[in-house]
Amino acid sequence: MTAVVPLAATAGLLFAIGLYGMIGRTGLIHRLLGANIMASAIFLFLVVLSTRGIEASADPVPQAMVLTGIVISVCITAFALGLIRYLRVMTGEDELRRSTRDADGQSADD
Amino acid sequence: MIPLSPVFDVLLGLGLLWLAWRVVASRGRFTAVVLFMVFGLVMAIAWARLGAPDLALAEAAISAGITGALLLNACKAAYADPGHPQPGGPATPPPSSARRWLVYAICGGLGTALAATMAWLALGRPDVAPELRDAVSGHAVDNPVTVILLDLRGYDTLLEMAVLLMAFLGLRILMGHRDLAGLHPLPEGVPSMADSLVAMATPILLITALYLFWTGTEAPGGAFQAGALLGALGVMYRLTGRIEPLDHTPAALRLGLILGLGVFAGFACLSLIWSDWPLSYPAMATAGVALTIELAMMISIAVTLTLLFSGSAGIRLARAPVQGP
Amino acid sequence: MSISTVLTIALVVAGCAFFLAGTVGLLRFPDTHSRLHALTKADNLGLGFICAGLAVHGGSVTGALELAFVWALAMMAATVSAFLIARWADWTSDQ
Amino acid sequence: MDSFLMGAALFLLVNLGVGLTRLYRGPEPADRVQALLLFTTTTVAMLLLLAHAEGSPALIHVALVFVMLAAIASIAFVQLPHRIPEE
Amino acid sequence: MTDPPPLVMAGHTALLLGPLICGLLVYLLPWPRFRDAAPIVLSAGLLVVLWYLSGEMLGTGPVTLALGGHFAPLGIELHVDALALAMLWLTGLVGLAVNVHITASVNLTERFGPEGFRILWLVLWSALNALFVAADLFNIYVLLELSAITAIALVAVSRGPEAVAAATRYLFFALAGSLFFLLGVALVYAKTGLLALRGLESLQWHGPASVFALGLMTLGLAMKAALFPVHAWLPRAHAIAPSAASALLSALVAKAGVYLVIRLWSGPFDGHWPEFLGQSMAVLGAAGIAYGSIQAIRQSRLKLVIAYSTVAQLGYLLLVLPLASVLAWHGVIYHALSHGLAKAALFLAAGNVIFMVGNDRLESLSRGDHRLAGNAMVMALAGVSLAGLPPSGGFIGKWWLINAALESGQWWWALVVGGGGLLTAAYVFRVLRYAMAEPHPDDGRPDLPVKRLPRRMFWPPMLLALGAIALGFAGQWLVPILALGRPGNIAG
Repeated sequence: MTAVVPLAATAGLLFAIGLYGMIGRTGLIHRLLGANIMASAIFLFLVVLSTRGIEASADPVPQAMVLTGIVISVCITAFALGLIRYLRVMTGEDELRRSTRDADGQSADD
Repeated sequence: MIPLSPVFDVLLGLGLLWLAWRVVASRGRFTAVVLFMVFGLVMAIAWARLGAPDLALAEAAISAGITGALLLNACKAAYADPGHPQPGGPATPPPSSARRWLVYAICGGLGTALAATMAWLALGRPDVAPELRDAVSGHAVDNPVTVILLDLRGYDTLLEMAVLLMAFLGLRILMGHRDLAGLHPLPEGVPSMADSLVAMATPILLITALYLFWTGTEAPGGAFQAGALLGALGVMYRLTGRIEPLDHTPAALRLGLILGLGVFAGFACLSLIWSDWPLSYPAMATAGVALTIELAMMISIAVTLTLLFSGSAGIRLARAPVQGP
Repeated sequence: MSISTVLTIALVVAGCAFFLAGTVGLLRFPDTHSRLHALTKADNLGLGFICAGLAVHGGSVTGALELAFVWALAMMAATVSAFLIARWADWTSDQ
Repeated sequence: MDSFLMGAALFLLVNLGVGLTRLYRGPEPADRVQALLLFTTTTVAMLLLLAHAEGSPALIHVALVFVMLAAIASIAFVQLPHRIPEE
Repeated sequence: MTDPPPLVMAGHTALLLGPLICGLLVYLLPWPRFRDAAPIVLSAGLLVVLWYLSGEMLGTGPVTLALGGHFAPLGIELHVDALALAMLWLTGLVGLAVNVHITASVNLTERFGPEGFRILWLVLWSALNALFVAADLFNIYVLLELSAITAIALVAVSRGPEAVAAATRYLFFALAGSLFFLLGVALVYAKTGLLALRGLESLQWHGPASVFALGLMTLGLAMKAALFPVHAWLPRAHAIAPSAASALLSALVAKAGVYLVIRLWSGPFDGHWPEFLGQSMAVLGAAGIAYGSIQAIRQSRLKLVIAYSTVAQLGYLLLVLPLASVLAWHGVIYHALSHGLAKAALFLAAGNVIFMVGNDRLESLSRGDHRLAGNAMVMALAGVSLAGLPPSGGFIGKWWLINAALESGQWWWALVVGGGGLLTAAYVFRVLRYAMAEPHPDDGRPDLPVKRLPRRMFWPPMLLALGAIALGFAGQWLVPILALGRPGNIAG
């Protein structure tokens, strides 16, 4: 199949773009979207690996891995959005402070 | 004449890259989210081009049905929730230019290295192991991806069901924060037109989901795609107010949440009776057992995804659907 | 070249033309409302023509029914979406 | 014939790429969502074309799923508050 | 390959799925008594199972199991050797202690707290057991995600903005970590078409791709384990989590990441990395020891001291990479075990302090109240093992590491171990000084009454701390077990 080289290279660059979103931005939604793009990049690479020309059937293992990965990433995304939302309600901020002072909160077993 | 498909693939790749760049570089949250939804669409085309219809189905159901709605909902929450700002000075200062350049350098270097490595590795990818081919082609279940998911790598799938459940329980723990009780995204003023669309879509979605579930053993489809589609139906119901949030989880929902994981884990233990290994299928009834597990997983996936979107401890059907203006 | 081939090509080309029109409308029309107007008509007509062309190409009745189903659903979804978005946009411009 | 269908899909892809500028430029949130709707329809058409060009009927189901779930985005969108601060 | 006896298989199934199924039952049937008793019964049962499996393994050597009967390259394999067995024991012991401790400690007024805590922890337990025996790269990825999401949720059991912020920070680190790991896995699969560690070990595929993949996976695991340069999330998350959860996170979850680094470097990737990479990993470990210890000395809150101590103590484990000898291998297993026991004891004891006094500021320790004395004893015992003073498990571990460093002529690592021990002693004795100090006579603070500590909260950390000490006496007796299944690069 012809799609192999361009899409594999795309996957590599996509990962870097997602990484930029994750470490270069401060807004948590942007960072989360960056992580999702990184995940998509890996999935794209895995699916490129599974292709085997027209006549032979594809390698099912990467496809199964990607299916598992998609479900896991939607779970993490949902959980992360919940955390981001509660963080916003509690602190009024959409980003994590880069402060170095000690965490002053109490743990739950007080 | 230049053959068309390489051109298509190159354009597809460039489109993906441009979209991804706009997603991470856009200023506004809402723009980023909408662009990310388009990214999901184009990703589905990529799966279709790469001969992975199973994944295209899952991507369609999850990105259009679940992730998109979740992200839009997060935007809404960000605009609607008042937030109680904490004293303690401004948030993070803008990053210094040295730090910015460092980030560019890391991403650029890694991207170049990865793109080269991946293209090189993809060209020389090894053949599928012959024993794997035999195991898949001689299996009672016809769809190779389903064989991997349910039998050969069934343990991963079991754990993935656990991840689903844990995502919900994690949210549930957050909801337990008493001081924030009642923080549910409530739909407001849903027009009757949307409601009638949902009413019409319900039977179609149900039939499609069951069809995907049923053909999953021999053709693309299966518990994940069907469950995600049903979860998307739940999202629609929640959006139009046909489902109301509850602040506790009724027993039936608890059962629905753990059904897939419970049946899978129970099967793993039971299989020690007829075999030396956990998670091995009885020789006579492989297809039947696989279908039972898939059914349980489909129900759990649908229930969990709906609850994850709803962001509440429980849900119930509204007595009278909301009729807006 | 058989008649069905010619028909398919004609229909698919027509469909593509409508999509092109939709995109041009999206880019060139001045305000949200006229864009909405242009869009919902153009792209669903385009999808309809492509479905018709593919139905001729496939040549099977079930395949054609499936395509018709896709088209009908798309029409429904587009109608409702356009209505909702127009109302939402109205609200914004009223304020 | 297959390459003709492929060509049509390619045309739609280019079309989509051009339309992206509207999505990026906005200015109204409604414009962005409209563009999203147009892209959904375009994607559906491309999937149908690819299904016939590559002889993979399962892709028609993918198109069907997209069509069925297209309304979710707009229903979720119209529940956003009417003032979006950052745009 | 000979099949193991059915009972061994059943035992491993119980380890992998028992906690998970118990968690599901607790979720389905949330009666308080069942909720409290079931995990304790389960952990006692699993310790019996572990005893049996250890005995079997002494006879048969390391075991390779295949889930569903599909050996590599078809399916998912599990591999149990001495290192895995040690970690399983650690998980079982810490698990038992935590299960007893939480019957009294997790806040009962929360609506979902007690129940949710148990389910999350039980599933986390299953995931950890599975991680320690995992021998398949993608399986490890799924388990990493499962353990991360449960661990983050456990941090979020605590209330307040700081807890949510700590959990969010943890989430983003864990997310990045698992993505890097998965990327490495994808590269390995692209190069070899294999996911099973056993298959990779027997394959010759040295080259830049394998080093690249190893680097990405190590980076990912380092983020999960909070190894030195990417440790930023750990202190806050571990300090803010409920103390029972902190015990689990520090003693087990963070360690699982380092465990996997060692597994990969010494197993399938042995011989792929040039010598200097091993040295530089150990340099990072040493930097972690220095940084974590110095930060621990500077903190004013007990749980932060213990959390920074985790950053430091994990660094020792990386020393096995350049040393690569039998003695170092044993030392690392020993260090992992005794650190796990001592750290869990310390966190549970810190939880007891919070329970009794209401906060964990170091000054609060010097109340001069006899009710704090028993708890101070626990901290002293655990601290002795942590600092590597004889006679304790920590001492043996560090002693073997120093000897291994001297034997191989890399004396600088012996200096690192010794210096790290001194720094540890510094922060341990700083804490103990507060605990032993007489309260200042004209200390203006109104002394709130110190709550009485239930026995269910006192004995678990006490026994863990005693266990960490007792390990010091069991060294010679455990050596035959430690010798089972050393990786290839550790010469016999």
